[in-house]
Amino acid sequence: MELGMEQAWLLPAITGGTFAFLLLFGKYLPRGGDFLAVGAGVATFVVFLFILTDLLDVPRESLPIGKGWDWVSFEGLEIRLGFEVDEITIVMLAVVTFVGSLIVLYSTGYMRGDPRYGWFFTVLMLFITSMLTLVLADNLLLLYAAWEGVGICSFLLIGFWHERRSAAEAAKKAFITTRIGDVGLLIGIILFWRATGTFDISEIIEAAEHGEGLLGDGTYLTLATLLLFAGAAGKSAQFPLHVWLPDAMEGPTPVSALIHAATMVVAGVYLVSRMMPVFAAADPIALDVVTALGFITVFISAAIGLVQTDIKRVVAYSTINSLGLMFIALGSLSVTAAMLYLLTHGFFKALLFMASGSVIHATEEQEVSKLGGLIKKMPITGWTFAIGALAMAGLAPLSGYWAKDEILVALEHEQNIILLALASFSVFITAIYMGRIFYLAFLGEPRDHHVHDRAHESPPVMTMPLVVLTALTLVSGFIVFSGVGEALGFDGGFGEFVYFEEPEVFHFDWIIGIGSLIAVIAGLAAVPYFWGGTGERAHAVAQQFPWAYKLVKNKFYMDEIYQVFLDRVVFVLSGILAWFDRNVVNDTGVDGSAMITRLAGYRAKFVQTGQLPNYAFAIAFGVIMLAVIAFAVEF
Amino acid sequence: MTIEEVIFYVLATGAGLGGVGVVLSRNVVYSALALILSLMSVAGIFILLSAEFLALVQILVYGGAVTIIILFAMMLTRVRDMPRAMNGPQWPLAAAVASVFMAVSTIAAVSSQWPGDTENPTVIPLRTLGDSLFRQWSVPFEVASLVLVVALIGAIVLAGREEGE
Amino acid sequence: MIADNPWLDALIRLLAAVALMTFSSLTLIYLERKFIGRIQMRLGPMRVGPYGTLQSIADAIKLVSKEDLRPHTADRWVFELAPYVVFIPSFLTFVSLPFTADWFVRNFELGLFYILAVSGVSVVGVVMAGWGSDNRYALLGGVRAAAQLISYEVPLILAMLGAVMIAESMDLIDIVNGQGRVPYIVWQPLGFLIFFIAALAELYRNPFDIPVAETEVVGGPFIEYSGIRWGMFFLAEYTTLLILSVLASLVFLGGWNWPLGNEAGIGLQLVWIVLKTSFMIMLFFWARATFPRLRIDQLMSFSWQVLLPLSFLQIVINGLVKVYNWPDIVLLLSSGGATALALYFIYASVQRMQEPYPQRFTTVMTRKEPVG
Amino acid sequence: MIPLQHFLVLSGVLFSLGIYGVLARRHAVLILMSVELMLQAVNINMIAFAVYFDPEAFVGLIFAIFIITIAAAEVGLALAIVLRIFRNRATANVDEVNIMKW
Repeated sequence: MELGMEQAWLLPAITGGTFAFLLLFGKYLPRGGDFLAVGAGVATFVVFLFILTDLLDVPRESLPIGKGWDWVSFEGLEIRLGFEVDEITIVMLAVVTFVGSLIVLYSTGYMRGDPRYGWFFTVLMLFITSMLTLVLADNLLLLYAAWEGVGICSFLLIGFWHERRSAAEAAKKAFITTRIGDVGLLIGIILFWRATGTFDISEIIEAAEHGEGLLGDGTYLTLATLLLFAGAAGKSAQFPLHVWLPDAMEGPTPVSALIHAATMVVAGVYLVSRMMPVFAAADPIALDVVTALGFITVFISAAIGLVQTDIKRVVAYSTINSLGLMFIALGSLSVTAAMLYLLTHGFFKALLFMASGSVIHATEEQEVSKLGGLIKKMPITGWTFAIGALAMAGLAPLSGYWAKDEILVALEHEQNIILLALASFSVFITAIYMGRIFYLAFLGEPRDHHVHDRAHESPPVMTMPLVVLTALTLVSGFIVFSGVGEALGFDGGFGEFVYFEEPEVFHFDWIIGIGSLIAVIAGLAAVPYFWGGTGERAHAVAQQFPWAYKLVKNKFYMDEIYQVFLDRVVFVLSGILAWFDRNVVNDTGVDGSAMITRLAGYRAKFVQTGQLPNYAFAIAFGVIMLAVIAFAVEF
Repeated sequence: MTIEEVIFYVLATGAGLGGVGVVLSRNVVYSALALILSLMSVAGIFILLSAEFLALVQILVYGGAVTIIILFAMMLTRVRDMPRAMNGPQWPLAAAVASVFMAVSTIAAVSSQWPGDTENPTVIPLRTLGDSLFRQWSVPFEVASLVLVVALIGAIVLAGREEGE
Repeated sequence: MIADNPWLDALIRLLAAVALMTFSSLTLIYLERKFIGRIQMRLGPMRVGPYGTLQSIADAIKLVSKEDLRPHTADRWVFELAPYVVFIPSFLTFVSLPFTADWFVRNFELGLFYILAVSGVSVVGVVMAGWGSDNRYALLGGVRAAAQLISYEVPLILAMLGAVMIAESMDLIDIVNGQGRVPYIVWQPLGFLIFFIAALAELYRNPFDIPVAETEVVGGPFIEYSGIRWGMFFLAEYTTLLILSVLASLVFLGGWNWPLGNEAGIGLQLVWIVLKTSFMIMLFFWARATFPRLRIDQLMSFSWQVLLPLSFLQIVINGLVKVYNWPDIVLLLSSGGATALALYFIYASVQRMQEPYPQRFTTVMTRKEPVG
Repeated sequence: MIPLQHFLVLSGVLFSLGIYGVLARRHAVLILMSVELMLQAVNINMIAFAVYFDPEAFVGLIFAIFIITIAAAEVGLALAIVLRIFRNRATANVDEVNIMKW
């Protein structure tokens, strides 16, 4: 059998099988069967490579290629279950299989000694299975199922240390918050199904482009599209549903790296990219909403990131920041920029998380106020973190620079100078807080000698993935150049590989490129100025604008607003519903019908004499009456 | 009246009288003996229907085994000591129902238009019957044997004495 | 065809059968007494006729002339019908029993099955006799007899079935013709052994005379009978003995054939059948004179736990041989091996019987309990 | 030969007697015996129809064999139940065993 795109179903099958095996027999295996999980990860990556080579041989017009089976088939409802591969899928697959494998490997070091070691890998396998299914699904229903699958895995893994109350709370928060978006997604899917009678993505896109049936109605289409986006926003932590992601850092760091940086949170980006033709066909307001929410998210997260002191949380806010950027790109119809950022972000953000995980693993401390000067103790971790942070900040020629550049160019194409300026400013802030966190954690004087003495370099199984990801962070941005792409076997640069409507040949825009580079360097330069020494200049700024500092420090009071909303609105409404349920549905409806049944039984029980002859007589009488009736009818 | 008809009427009388004895006799053991009479007469009826094999099975199973077990059960349940009232209070109803059924079935049997020759039965050779039983009906046959085994084990478990009895 | 008229023909055959039955029973009674007497170093009957040959006739006359007593609490109909219910099936089995290739009343395709089925009905008569007599010993004997007969009928039939499988027929003449040179006892020694044991039990002969044991139930179901009714039971018993012996010689010993040629004339056929039947009868007499009586639980467990599995084994082996066309020697080896096994079982259980009571009985008897 | 109707009428008579016995009798063993009567009636019908109308497949004949088999199993099991009931409640009269009553 030629291993190629038609065998894409193998990917979830491998990990799914491993999951089932680990679930059933994991506890009988040595080391909880982690070697199986690593093997499955590597196997998926190998299969991915085959699929990639196959894809390169196929002309773009014949994509996507896949395979489907009948899932549900009866009169009026035919659902096909299928997997298919196209360019966007390939980018996602690259991130999921490659970063996934590395993180599974990294976890064998990070999670060592945990009492639920084997269970961790079991759920990890389930997650990768769901994620691969999500990415490969050719219809919205399967996608939705996988979407919920990654959601439940996220819940399980955030709450992995559920003995800790905060972890359990965070898991619940993540699950419920994303569910709010998911409900929107489900309604959106149902709306599309109602309009087209199919769940198939390509058919829906075609119907939307040609305005067939109900989709010809602009309002209907826009509403459905926005509901889809609600799901994407929930999963990808866009304002106002971003509140769960920082709390999700309660999970083990590999989980944060895999799920809450590289893969699951970009599912929203993937979904919007996938459905881009639909967004384009809908009212422009849909894209405007995407852009606007992207900007709000970027600024809120950047501002909060400036004042956070937990190393993982800062990285988490930077993730929200990056996701906002991707949605800004999508709002400008630039799938290329979004997917390029997604790819490079997958590498450097996983790198950042794993590096901070390495720090936490070594020091058992997350607060930067107790860290500092770690670079001498943990050189590999330190340098890889530095490169990741610089890539995140967007320093040329690291991968983040090129990706961010693509987004800015896309905004420029939109001819929106204000947005361009805002985006450039966000680049500046990003550079500041990324620089700050690296500066506070790794440079300067150790603040807590106790922690400092404990610090040591992590084992090779953890640093090796860091080095690999660092290398990719350094070079992966270059695939925007046509030459690099062709050297790798692609038709050209990234823009000629993944695009919406028209292939984009990369050309460097000097004004934007130099401008953003200046913003980055300025931001980085500001870091030692404000936080050098004991950081008194930063304090001074904070005291100068106390209200602003308080607002940012408290994350714009989002959680509190939600709490008030819950208390004042949701609980009151549910109280009313509960009263209705208890008194009307239960007491009258359920208990009432039971009462009627009981009364009827009480009255009817006298028929039961317990006398066998009576029962026999009833049977015989009935049968003979039937015989008599049949006889009478016959003659 | 042919010789077969004479034999039929004799056997039918035996079967009928036996049946009447089973249901009307005031002595339980007479009932059982009447049952044997009826069963043996029915075996004769089977022979008239040229089903000799079934007739012999009937004699072997019922004459040799079933009725003996019934007699056994009577002796073990001390049938002689039981109250004289053999019939329950609903016997008039039972009689009515039985008569209605008898009338219906008789009228139906006599007045129906049967879809074939009702005068001449075909003799089915024993070898054909055996072939059919062990080829075409082999699975039901095995199932029946399984049922028999399970029923007998169940009977042993039920009737066997428990500890302390 | 003996006579041209079929009815007359049938009548003559039936009468011949009745005559044979009566005569053979009387002879057998005399022979048994003589035989057992010899085994026990006695002379046996000597007074009536030369060497006591007329003893049976004298006994028959005595029985007929005796008063026909009936206990007044006995159930009249059941009591009086019981001898017939025992006697008639024995008589009916004669109908399909061939003595030579030509001498029989009626030969059926299902002859063997017919004999086994009909002879089973006589149990009812025994139970009727036991119950109708309104006597505790009689009832106990009747129940014992019923249990014993039902239990041993199964291995009896299964042992016959082994031979039927080899002959591929239930027609007794076919079965005899099937053993032209080699009688089935060579291929089915186990079947023969099981048949013999089960037949002993069917006949209430030692070691299976539990239902009629004088020392336990004082004659069992027949305790209250006298005169001609008792004679009918007696007649039926010896008829059954004859039938089972003939059956054994037909099914296992080659009937009227002999190893050096199966085209014997009627005279030679008669000689052979009489010789073989006499041999079987002698075996039954011998068993009666030799074995001690078993306990009822030993009797039941021997049937269900030893004979039944062995006969099933026999049938399975026969089926395998038939279906896969294995050589006949397999039959001999397997059946012979199983026979040896069965004989060892019997030997071992006899040995065990001679041991003192098992521990569980003695502990119950010697258990010390604090008094008061 | 004998017409089919003869057998059918005989079967009907036996079945009616069985019905009467099942409904009227009190003792469980007697009820069982009546059930046997009904089974005999069914068997007569089965065989009669098989030999008159269905000589190629003779399903009725096969069924009669199975009915006899199952009837034997039924008798064994039912009598065991009767014995158990008698041992527990000292009666085998079905109208005295009414513990299933409300």
